[in-house]
Amino acid sequence: MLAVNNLHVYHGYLHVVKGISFQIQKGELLAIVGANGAGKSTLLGTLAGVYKAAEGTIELEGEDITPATMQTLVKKGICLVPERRQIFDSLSVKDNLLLGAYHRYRRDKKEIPRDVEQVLELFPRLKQMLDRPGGLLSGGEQQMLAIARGLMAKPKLIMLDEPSLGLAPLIVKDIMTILRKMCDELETTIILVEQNVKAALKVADRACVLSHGQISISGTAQELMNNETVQAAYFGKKQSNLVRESIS
Amino acid sequence: MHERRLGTWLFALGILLFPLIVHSNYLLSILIMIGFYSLVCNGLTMLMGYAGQISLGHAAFYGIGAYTTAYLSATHGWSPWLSIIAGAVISAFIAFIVGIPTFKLKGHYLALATLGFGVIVYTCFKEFTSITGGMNGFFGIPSIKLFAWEFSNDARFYYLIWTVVLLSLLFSQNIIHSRVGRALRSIEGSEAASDAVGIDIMRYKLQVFVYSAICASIAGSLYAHYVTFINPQAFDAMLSIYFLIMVITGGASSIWGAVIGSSVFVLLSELLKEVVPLVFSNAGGEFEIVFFGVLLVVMLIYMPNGLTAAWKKITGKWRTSTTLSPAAKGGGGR
Amino acid sequence: MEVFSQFIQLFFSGLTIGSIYALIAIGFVVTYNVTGVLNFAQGEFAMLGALTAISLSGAGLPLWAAISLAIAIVVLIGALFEKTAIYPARHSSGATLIIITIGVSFVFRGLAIFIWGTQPKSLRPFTANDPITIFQAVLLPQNLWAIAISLVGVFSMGYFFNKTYIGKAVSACVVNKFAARLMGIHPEKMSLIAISISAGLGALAGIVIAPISGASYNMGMMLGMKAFVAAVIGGLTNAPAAVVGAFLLGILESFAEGFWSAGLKDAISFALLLMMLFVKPNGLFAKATGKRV
Amino acid sequence: ACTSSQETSGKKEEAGGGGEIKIGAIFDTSGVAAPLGKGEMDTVQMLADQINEKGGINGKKIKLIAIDSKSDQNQAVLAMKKVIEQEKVVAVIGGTTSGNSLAMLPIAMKAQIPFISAASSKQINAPDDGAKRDWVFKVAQGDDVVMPKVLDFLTKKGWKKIAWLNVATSYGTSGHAEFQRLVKNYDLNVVIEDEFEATVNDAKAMLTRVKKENPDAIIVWGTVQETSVVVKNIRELGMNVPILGSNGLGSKQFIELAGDAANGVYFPAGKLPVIEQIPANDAQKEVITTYKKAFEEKFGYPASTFGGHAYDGFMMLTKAIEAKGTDPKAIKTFLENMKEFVGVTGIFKMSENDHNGLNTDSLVMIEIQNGQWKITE
Amino acid sequence: MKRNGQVLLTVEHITKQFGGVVAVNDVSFDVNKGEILAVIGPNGAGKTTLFNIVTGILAPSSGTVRFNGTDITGKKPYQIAQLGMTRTFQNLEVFTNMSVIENVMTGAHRNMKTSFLQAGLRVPSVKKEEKAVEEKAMRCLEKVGIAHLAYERAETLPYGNQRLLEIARAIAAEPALILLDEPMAGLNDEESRWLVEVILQLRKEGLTFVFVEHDMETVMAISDHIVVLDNGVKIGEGTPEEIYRNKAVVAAYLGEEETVC
Ligand SMILES: Nc1ncnc2c1ncn2[C@@H]1O[C@H](COP(=O)(O)OP(=O)(O)OP(=O)(O)O)[C@@H](O)[C@H]1O
Ligand SMILES: Nc1ncnc2c1ncn2[C@@H]1O[C@H](COP(=O)(O)OP(=O)(O)OP(=O)(O)O)[C@@H](O)[C@H]1O
Ligand SMILES: CC(C)C[C@H](N)C(=O)O
Ligand SMILES: [Mg+2]
Ligand SMILES: [Mg+2]
Repeated sequence: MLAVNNLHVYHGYLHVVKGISFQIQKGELLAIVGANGAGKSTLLGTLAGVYKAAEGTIELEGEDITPATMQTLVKKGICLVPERRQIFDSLSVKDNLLLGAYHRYRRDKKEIPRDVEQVLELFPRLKQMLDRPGGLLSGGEQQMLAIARGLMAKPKLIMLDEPSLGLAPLIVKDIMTILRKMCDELETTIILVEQNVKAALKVADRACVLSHGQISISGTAQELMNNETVQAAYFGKKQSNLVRESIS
Repeated sequence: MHERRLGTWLFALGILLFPLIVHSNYLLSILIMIGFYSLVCNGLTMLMGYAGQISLGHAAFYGIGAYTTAYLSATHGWSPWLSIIAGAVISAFIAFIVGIPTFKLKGHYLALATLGFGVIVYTCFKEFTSITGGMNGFFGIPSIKLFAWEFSNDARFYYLIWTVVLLSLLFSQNIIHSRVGRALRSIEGSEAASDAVGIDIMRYKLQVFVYSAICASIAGSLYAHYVTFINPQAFDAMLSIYFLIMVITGGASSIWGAVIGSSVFVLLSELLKEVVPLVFSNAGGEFEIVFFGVLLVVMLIYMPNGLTAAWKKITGKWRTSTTLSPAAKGGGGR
Repeated sequence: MEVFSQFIQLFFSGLTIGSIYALIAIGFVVTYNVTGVLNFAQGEFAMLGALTAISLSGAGLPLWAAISLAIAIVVLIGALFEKTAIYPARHSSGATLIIITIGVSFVFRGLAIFIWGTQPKSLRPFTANDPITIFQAVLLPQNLWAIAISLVGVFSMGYFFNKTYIGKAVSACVVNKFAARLMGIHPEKMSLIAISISAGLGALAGIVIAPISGASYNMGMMLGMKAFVAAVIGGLTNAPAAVVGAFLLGILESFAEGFWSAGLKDAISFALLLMMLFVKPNGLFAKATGKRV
Repeated sequence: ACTSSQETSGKKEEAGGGGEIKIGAIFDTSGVAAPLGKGEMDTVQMLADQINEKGGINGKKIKLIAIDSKSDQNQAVLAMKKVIEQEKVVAVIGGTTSGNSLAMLPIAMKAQIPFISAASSKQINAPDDGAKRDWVFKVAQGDDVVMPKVLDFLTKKGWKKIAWLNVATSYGTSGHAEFQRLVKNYDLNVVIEDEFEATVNDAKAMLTRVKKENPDAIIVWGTVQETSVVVKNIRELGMNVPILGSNGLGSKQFIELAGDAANGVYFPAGKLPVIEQIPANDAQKEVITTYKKAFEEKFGYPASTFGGHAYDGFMMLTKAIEAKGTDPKAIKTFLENMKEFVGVTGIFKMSENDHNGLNTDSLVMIEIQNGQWKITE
Repeated sequence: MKRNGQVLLTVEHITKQFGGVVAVNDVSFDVNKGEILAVIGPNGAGKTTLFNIVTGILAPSSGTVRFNGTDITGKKPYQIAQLGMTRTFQNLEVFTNMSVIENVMTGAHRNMKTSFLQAGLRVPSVKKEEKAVEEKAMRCLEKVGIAHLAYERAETLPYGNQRLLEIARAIAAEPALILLDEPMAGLNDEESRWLVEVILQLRKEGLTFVFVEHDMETVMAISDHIVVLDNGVKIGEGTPEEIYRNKAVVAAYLGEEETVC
């Protein structure tokens, strides 16, 4: 469905993405993990049209979409749930959700209210605060809203940038389940960037590790889970000589 | 010696030498005008660029300074020096009183409140005719004397105003590179965080507002003694907006922006008077306004952070507005 | 009885003045709401609209045609303004943008002198203009036009921004431009549309005033300033509140002038407004802003 | 700094050089006072061109240093400095508004350059504090000349209860000051005094108070635009009292703006607006007719009394230069001793103590009837 | 439940309402000197709101907060900070218009004396003070491990380093108590491990911490005492072990089969 070929991206003079290639099938969930500053957000941003690729191509269902703007990509069914939430602070939660469906508003005017209901089923907490300005929500609530808004777009391809940030463990689990369901039931394609590697690998079909702008390891989620390097880097206990024994 | 001090001294030297090289009184009078504006903008830059608080009412303090000194020196025969100081004290006091409720407001409300303050003061100049002479204006303001030395010609006045400007620039610079300056900038960076490290935001806003009012007041007083005639029209809301233009075109993030902005503003309008008729013979003032507007817009489109920022970018000297360079510190990093 | 009729008269006067401020203030809010730009050239659109309409009707066009054509022309000017001055500077800070609009207002004013000269001009009233007397206070049909048009303006803008989907999309642009793009909204397009519409509203305002107070190249400055005040009182993002602000300002001015003195009216009305603001520092029509830490 | 300055004569300079006379002209051709200043500036430029076409004064061309002071005091001061210090003009004509004239004149005094102001305030040439103004001349009728005309007219008509309204500019307030000073000598009862902004849109609020006082006549002291609004509002409120305007209404624009409401407005003015009605034997008839015709042909808009002020100032100046050369002191002395100069504004009789030289004879009272100016006495 | 030690912060019956929403409902607890106390709970439980009340950004609808023996309810944030309590923010509030070290020097504001006039005239004491503060700031940066970035512009730092910078700024004030709102959010494992070490080291030096965190590994690993909020109500309090056994907490927050570590 999506094919990325030898992608290079710069921030000014900083070479951030250095020749990345990968493919995703329809209905697949790809997890991308990697250290801070590895270029994960930049990669997602480029796929969504936020940044321009200096080199390489991105193909969506056979069509080259490399130079497209954010807006055309949204129309084509690509949706990004970005870093730092980026909700509309002074608009109500409901309006935030409605605007998530902006690109298909003219087409599906009738369905949108129903979709709002459906999305809210996934985040019952938001139901009680539909009229509250988004900016007044708690950090985690805002994160839920950002994800919910992304879902409102009913995209073919949804990319989530650290969706678990600031969310309570229970919710993280729920979200992961929902994502899995979307792949299985709606055939949505998903790219998931996560610091919470364990949770991400649990639901992903395939995964890759990004380091210094290049894919260093890739394979099925299971393979990565068993990979020693990954285990060492990401499943290490929070241990140090100072940390005392923890319970459990 | 800090690099920044070097710049200041060079600047001072330039100021000192200028009248010895150029003898035109007209050019001096332009530089004197620039001096008045630089003094106002110096305070205003501290307020806007460093503390991030907008003011659309500084023409009021400029006017208060002018009228106070005019009234005390012309009507009551005070020494101009004393009356200028009195003007500064009154302005400071008014700034303090007005600032207390005003700085509870934020953003556009603050802009509105300062605009309103300017309008109210302007109305007072206009209506309290027994003191100000109303719209007819106030004339017969004496010129300033230092012992037997009268600041009556342009060259002498030039040195007077630029000495004051330099001193105030130095003062501002010292402020910026101190705990007070950091506190001011932190307000612009994040009020919540400056609050959280124990900075009394209100107090610093007030202090810098009072300081900027004093600068404007002294500039206004000197202006009054220079032109010897004042009229409320010279202190209306438009002047406050001109100050704003100067600060922004100069670049609010540097104290030099004040000088550069005022220079550009004054020189540009003077230059257009020369150049526009060469291009369009028989053109009236309307063309100057058009050109001025166009240049202003173009300049800001290409240099959105003002001339000083653009200059720093060009010369590659842009370091942040910070005071401390690693070099000066002998390499603090590891 | 006399006091009562004076009261009514002052009220009518306030409404008239208020409606003039209101029409320009709506344009101010529409621009701000979509682009985040405080457009200090908004008053100049009124000037351009009024003078264009006067010229056109002077050239023999029927009034309604002159008015529509003038509005259309000013809309185009607005679009041009957006393309050449606002769009290229869209990444600049708010203060810089303000100064840019002030620069543009200089340009408009200069060009207006060039085209129309400095002499004031007037337009004939939209309809027969015989005073209507209510409790010995008079009201002119042209004033009613001004009030009616501003009310229509409020309701349509209020409806547009708060009730329509597209209105929400438009306001989303200024709240968070990046997120708006992520949703597939084109902030640049919206900005163009919003500024053009504001220009049209401004032109309409100018045309409505022209029969009341005449029109000249420098009328825009004062109107823009008052509209700014009205818009800020209303909180800048809320068109109906801006209109309430405009009427409040108009009525304050009118009563200050009627009961004290015309010379002091600006000072008095400002003093009262500031007093209100000091009591309610978050604006008279405070809405939750969506900011917290 | 030595770029060549604006050359308005439109003719190429004499190759030999040495033959030009620099005169400063500083008027407000933009800003609030532009409706007055534009005509003033156009007039002096026209006159300079005319003279230069005829070969200049004593063979020397006039070089006009024309600067728009933009209705701004600072601009005016800088412009004055510029023409005197840098361009070294022999004399300056200008100062559209009283405020600007007052701001500029100290510079002329210090530099000892004759300055001819086109504004009206009495403070310009004869300040209340008695300060000296020996280098300053004034060519518009001062308030002290105009106001008696108005007050006499009121007395003659027998209107006793008077309401006074003036625009809040230097022009309006200096008129007010003069009114207050003189009205004591008349048997008049001033029931209300107030002022309004130059930007007024609706003055009904203020006028409700006037209406309550029920005056016999209302004086509205302002220039064209704001006065038209106030006059319209007076009529709209159903007050059918006589209205007296100022000498700032001498322009057709007023009738156009105020429409029907202009009918029945009286105002004092120079003779220019009603020159057709002035008998042919009037000494000013020819001067005014010629000026008016030339101006209107050249610029395509009606000549005004304000342009007339500029005309008088400029002509006096050229006369002085013609007679005495370019020495400022000589020019000043010549102007001071100008015993009779027939101008557009009036017949000037200058002296050392009177740098205005006009009296009430230069004014006529005009009534607007059916949109036309009619002399009335 | 009984803890030993000297009480530093007391929260008593704090309630906060926003219109109809009760964000914090009658919450009380103590913080002892030298302790690390974690506040946990589901999203929207009221943790950040509680922090905002303690630090004076919000006024509580009812209840009192006592710090070091003084009642600080209703005091302004800067007054509270001057008493020795600083904080970091969930959504980062670094001074983006300054360099890293200036951020930290600003943190030391409360212990400096220079007045406006003194600063403007640059009297000798100012110079001395500036120098001392700069050195102190550098030490703070060293403590959190970003001294090499001292002269960078703060806004160019990666997310994780900005969090460390906020902590450095908070300790530069030499406070008695620091409140951290989700300090680990957005940090990778390595960085959060480093941060844990930093916190433990500082505690050794006598600082007291209250922090909010969703990363249960960290919470369980370093906190001495935990307070659990849900829907504004305190539903549990105790040592990590106690909390882990608390049924209500597990149901509301941790999830049944979740295994920590
Ligand atoms: N707009 C930008 N301008 C300049 N540099 C940038 C910009 N955005 C990111 N960078 C730099 O590019 C590099 C990669 O950043 P990116 O945000 O893609 O990393 P990431 O893998 O998403 O990290 P994180 O886990 O912190 O979100 C970093 O070094 C960052 O500092
Ligand atoms: N100013 C406000 N107006 C209205 N509601 C508010 C306001 N501030 C917070 N709330 C609500 O109060 C509740 C508590 O918010 P708070 O930010 O304290 O939660 P939190 O525990 O920090 O959550 P998270 O873990 O998601 O950060 C939330 O439901 C939030 O929406
Ligand atoms: C009527 C005019 C003579 C007014 C004059 N220009 C002034 O402002 O003083
Ligand atoms: Mg990222
Ligand atoms: Mg929180």
